[in-house]
Amino acid sequence: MTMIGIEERTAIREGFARLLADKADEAALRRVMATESGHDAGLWSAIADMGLTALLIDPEHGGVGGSIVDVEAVFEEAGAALLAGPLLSSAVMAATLISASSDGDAKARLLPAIASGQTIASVAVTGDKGLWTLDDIGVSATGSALNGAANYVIAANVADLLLVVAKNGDGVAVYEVDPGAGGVTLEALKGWDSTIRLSRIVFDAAPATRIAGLDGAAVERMLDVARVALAGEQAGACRRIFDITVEYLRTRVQFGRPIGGFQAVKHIAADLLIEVESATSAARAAAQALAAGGKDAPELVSLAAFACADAFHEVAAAAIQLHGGIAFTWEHPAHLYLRRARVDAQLFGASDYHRERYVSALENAA
Amino acid sequence: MTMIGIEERTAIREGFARLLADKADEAALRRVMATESGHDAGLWSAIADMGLTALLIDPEHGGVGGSIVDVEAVFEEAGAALLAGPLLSSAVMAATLISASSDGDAKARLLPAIASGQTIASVAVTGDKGLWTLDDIGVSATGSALNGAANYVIAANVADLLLVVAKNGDGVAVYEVDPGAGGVTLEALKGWDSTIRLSRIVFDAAPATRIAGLDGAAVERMLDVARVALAGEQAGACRRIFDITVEYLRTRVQFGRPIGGFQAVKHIAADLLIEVESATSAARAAAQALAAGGKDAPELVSLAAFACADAFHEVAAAAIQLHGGIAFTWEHPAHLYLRRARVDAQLFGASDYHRERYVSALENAA
Amino acid sequence: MSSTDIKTEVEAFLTAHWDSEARRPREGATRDWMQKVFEAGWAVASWPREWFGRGLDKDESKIVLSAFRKAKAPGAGQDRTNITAASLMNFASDEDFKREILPQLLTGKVQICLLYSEPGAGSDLAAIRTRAERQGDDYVINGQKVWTSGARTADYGLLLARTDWDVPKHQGISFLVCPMRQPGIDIRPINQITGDSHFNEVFIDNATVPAKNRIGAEGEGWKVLQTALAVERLIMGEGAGERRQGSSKSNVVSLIAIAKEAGKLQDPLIRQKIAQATAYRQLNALNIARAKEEMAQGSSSPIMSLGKLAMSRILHTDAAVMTQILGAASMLDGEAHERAADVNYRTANAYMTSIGGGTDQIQRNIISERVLGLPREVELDRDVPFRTSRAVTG
Amino acid sequence: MSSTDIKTEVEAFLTAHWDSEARRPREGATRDWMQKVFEAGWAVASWPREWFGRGLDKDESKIVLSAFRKAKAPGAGQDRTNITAASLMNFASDEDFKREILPQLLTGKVQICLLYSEPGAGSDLAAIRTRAERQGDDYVINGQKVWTSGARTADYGLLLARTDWDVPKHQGISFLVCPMRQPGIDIRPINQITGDSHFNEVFIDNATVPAKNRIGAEGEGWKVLQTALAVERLIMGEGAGERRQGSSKSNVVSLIAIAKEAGKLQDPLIRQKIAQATAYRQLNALNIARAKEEMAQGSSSPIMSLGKLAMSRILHTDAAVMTQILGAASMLDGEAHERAADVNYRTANAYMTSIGGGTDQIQRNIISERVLGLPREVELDRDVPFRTSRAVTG
Repeated sequence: MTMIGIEERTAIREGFARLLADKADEAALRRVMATESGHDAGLWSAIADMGLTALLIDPEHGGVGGSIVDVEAVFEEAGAALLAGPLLSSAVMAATLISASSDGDAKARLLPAIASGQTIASVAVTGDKGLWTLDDIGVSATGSALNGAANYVIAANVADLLLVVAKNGDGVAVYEVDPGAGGVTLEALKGWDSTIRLSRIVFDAAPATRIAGLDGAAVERMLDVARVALAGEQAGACRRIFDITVEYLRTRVQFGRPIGGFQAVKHIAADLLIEVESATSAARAAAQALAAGGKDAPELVSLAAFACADAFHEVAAAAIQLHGGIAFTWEHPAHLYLRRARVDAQLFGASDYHRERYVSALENAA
Repeated sequence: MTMIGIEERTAIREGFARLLADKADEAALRRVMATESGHDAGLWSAIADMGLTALLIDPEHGGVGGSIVDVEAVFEEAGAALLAGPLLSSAVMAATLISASSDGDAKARLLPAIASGQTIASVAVTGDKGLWTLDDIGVSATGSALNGAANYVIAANVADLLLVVAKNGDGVAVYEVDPGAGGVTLEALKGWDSTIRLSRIVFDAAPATRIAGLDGAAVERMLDVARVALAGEQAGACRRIFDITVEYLRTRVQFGRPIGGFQAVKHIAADLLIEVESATSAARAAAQALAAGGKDAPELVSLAAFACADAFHEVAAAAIQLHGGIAFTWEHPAHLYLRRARVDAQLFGASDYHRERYVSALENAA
Repeated sequence: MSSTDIKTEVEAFLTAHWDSEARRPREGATRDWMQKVFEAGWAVASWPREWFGRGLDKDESKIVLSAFRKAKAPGAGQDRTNITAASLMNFASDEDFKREILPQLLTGKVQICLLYSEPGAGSDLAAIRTRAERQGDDYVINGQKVWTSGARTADYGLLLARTDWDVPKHQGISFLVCPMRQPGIDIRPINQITGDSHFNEVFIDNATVPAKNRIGAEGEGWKVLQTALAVERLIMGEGAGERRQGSSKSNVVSLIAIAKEAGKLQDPLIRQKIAQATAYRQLNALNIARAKEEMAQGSSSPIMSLGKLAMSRILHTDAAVMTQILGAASMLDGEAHERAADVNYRTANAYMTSIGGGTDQIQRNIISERVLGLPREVELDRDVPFRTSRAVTG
Repeated sequence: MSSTDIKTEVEAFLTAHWDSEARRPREGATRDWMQKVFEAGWAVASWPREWFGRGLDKDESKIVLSAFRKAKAPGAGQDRTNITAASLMNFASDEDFKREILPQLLTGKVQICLLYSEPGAGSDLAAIRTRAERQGDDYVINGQKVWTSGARTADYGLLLARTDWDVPKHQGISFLVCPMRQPGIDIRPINQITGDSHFNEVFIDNATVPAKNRIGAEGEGWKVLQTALAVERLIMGEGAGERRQGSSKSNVVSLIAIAKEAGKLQDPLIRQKIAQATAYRQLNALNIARAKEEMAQGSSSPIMSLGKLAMSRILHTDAAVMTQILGAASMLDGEAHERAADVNYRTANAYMTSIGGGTDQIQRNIISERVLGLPREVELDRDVPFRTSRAVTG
């Protein structure tokens, strides 16, 4: 559970929102989109200074001892602003994985620099199918050498440290890899959404150090944390593009009145509001359940995963339609939300997969 | 192909429409619904007098040598009026099956009376799963005795003649059974839609006569004919309840204007019109393809099966919503269409099955 | 009297007369208990002592309510929750009538039905055409009401009737408490598509209502109704979680169990649909829980307005998925086919939520206007004298 | 001249100058052929001889058209299909202008773009605020147009501009043929979300249009436009089958092939979605085929109005199903990821159909009003002088 109180969490969130409004508005985002790295180092420093890279790391290792509840709140703001960069991969995925290890040395060596933002870490999980399941791991470990390929690795292009999930005999283990080492080849993948940068990484007898105490279950738990952070991102993004759209409906006049006065448009907006509110509720409930370690956590994480993905996609797609021609132009932000929604809908498993997993969880609970 | 010309078909259809308006209006339908048999013998005679029971039977056996194209047209009218009774089971299913046999004796003995309407025949196909596939046949033949059960048999309660599809060694064969014979027990099934009567029939060493030359393929061809007739029924019913609804939208005044002037309502109606027109097109195209024996027949029959079922159900369900409270009353006809839509959506296989079959047909064509 | 004193007194009252373990009065029936609560002034603690209350302020009233809730005892807090009584208290002008009827209402001795909707006034409730004409000390009522539940057992009907036809529709309506047991009132059950007859048509032919039974001034009936409805929405919102959960006991279906029973739980298509249907329900529950939390922290929550529309989708989706699971068996009905009969009922009954009490379309209007602040629907007849509006002229 | 004579003459003309096997002129380029067709009067056979035609009646015109179609030769039938030319012929008043421009239009020597939409006048096209002010023999134009394709290569723009601000919006618009190559016209490409730039913004700053270039009377521009659009809809309807099929060559995707390639053709969920997406497309094709058959038999068909709305669903559904098939690969883009790039493009480009040329919402208005006869949308500004309407006052 978190060491951060409700009021403190609100303060962190509001501070982050101000930071984003100040340094990561749409113009800044478009500048980052145009860079090769997709990463704003100045913004990253500011984020780290706020302690947001340290949320999931315990105080012993330079962190603030927060929980996924805090992360979810922060990611609602990140989503609203379509924040680019390595926050999810480094501060959530890598921090969760290393923190879960029994490897005191690795923790002492790696966590403080991740907490301070000095080290940017990235986690390679899935193989070329992009399923993010233990069945779809494309890297194998032999002794301290890795071979194979990991795909769709988030923000690996700016990472100082790679954590690689690899098959190891019958099981799964996690390895620390220097992205600059020999035998590691990064291919930056061109994506439709340039606010998230993905890479495919090929390992050819790449030197690696195993991090002790991390097995398949630990990887799955890390993925669930990542899913809830992503759900928060989706809920926040979904709400922001909805708000932008409703504001447009209130002000755009056609046929002598705001187009939000036309009943068909009003009704679409009312239906979308249910999706927006449901996404927020689902993301937060999943965070609470995961933090509490309750038996309902698998159910609520799966629910949040597909409900938030679907809601964000539906709202972002409808936003373009409701704006009409103006949103068909590159300069309008609506398509940026649709792009992100399409990527987010695939990360860590698509909705059909999560619906299936949700039913399994319901079965287990029945 | 049909021996009936376009103009003649139009005349038949229009004559049938007049007959239905005269003798099978809503009040008459409600009277039939309240009877034990669900069958109006007087109406049946009139239908037979028009030659509609003879459509699919060749002139040699007292029929008029029409085709499924004619049947589809007739069933659009039948569907619009929610016609109750054995037209589908006797004049379509039984007539198709016997006509396809190589059994000259059976044809000479049975077809003329089916053509004249004197004999009402019913076809027992599916087992208790209600799948209408050759995997789901619940009756087995040993010599000339049948054992097992057939389910969801249409209008068997008024049938003078049963045709029973049964497993016969490795294959499938069709048997002629007297419903009054020993070893035949009919259980009338209570249904939500009392305009269609279904029975479960148990055979306990029931005496049966095999009709020569009918195998599994013949049964499947008969089912495709029945599906297209049903698609016509759905298309016709869908259009009628849509027309009733649009008329209500034009005349029902709330807030000082016809409710059809409210944009959200208008837009629902516009979307439904696509479904109505698509259902008509699909049913007719399937009939044409089946009559022509073209390679695209399996594809178009499957398409019509799910497109018409879904369209009818969607339009009937929306009709209640668009009418509001009045359609929540028993006295309003809207729920009768929803009831029929729910039954029609299951007969001869549900939409998921037909979508699957449609993709298989597309694969074969690819 | 201090807060502590109130707490002591109400707790002593509860301890003396209510068995909170068994959830029943220590002596007598529930109606005796209600009488005791009423006489002690706890039923409407915020009302003045001369009007059956205790004259408590808001915070003090909360103390009373908490104590009753803790003991799981009914009867307190009716100053808010008994909307009929509150409307009478706040808007009725005749003292004698109030003194006569309020005790009966607050002790649950009389039953009330709603005479609101008419064949021509459904979504557009203000278009009612039932007329109330003043004759001496009475109103003479003529017209037809529909969708009245409990009409047969009700002592009174809350009646919306038109007293002025020459002003716009919202301004000519009066709100009357109409005695139901009189010759001019003919009640006929409505046959629903579910097979039930929960509702009635009420034909009113020269029935009379004493003028003193009017709540609010003549022509002010619409305003009185809106006030009552606003309170009702607030209360419904606050209680939605519990109420839904309560009523959902019989309402919630385990699609998993039905699929298992039908041998289709391993069908991947069915599993996807079960997931989506269950998700709609669970998301709505999570929304309501979050809204209650937000309201407990003092902020208002827009989410409460979404519940009815969301429930409509939940119920229709449940029925659709159950139908798909049952397959051909969904064609059946009756006692011998329990699952089929259940899904048929649900299929039809879902319209009770998507049509009754404001259609989904009206709900979407409300949400988009009140929550999202989008412009109101254009109302062509808003400022037209009712007599000349299309509701009358057709 | 008898029908037989016409047939003989046109067939002789075609045989002499057109190679129907190779589908090209026997001599010269297509533009030479178009010139020949024009000079022979076949381009606009129903127009009078003094106006470049042959003065044929409807049936005779059909003979010409059939012969051209049979030979697969272009250029005939422009009296209906060249809407710009037809509008000019029917509504332009200046003879000199018509004599100057019509031959160029009918021989394809000039290109035309449409200066209709504006930032403030999209769905509500009649709310345009580009102003045309008469100064001597010219109009001086100021304003901004958007969504103009082909602006850079066009010789003329068909311009909707407001000439009178003191009448309701539909009554103050004039329709002008605006020369595009002049200093006051600044063309800037619009960057689309697809990555394309098919459209332009056109900024007009004191550009001039000779008054003789006006089509229809001053203030009658809206009527001229409506006539042109009605013809366009009719022609589009008639040709929808072919055109769709034609353009769909590049448009239609084989979801089956993509699923097979992705190794997901056996996934039952994917199969269901492929079925539904393919069905939408096939049903639309069947609808159009049926409508054409009905129209060939002389009855009008409402179905043609549905095609654009149906196509919008088809395109969005195709993109969604393709995305699902591709899975994680749908996150990619660029030449190295051809399938992903294709589905991304389709995802964005589908809005071209659901927004462009009248949004789905506008299409549903049209269908419900024109086909189903439901009441028109309430138009608050219909009878208000444009100057005082919200389009101007905000």
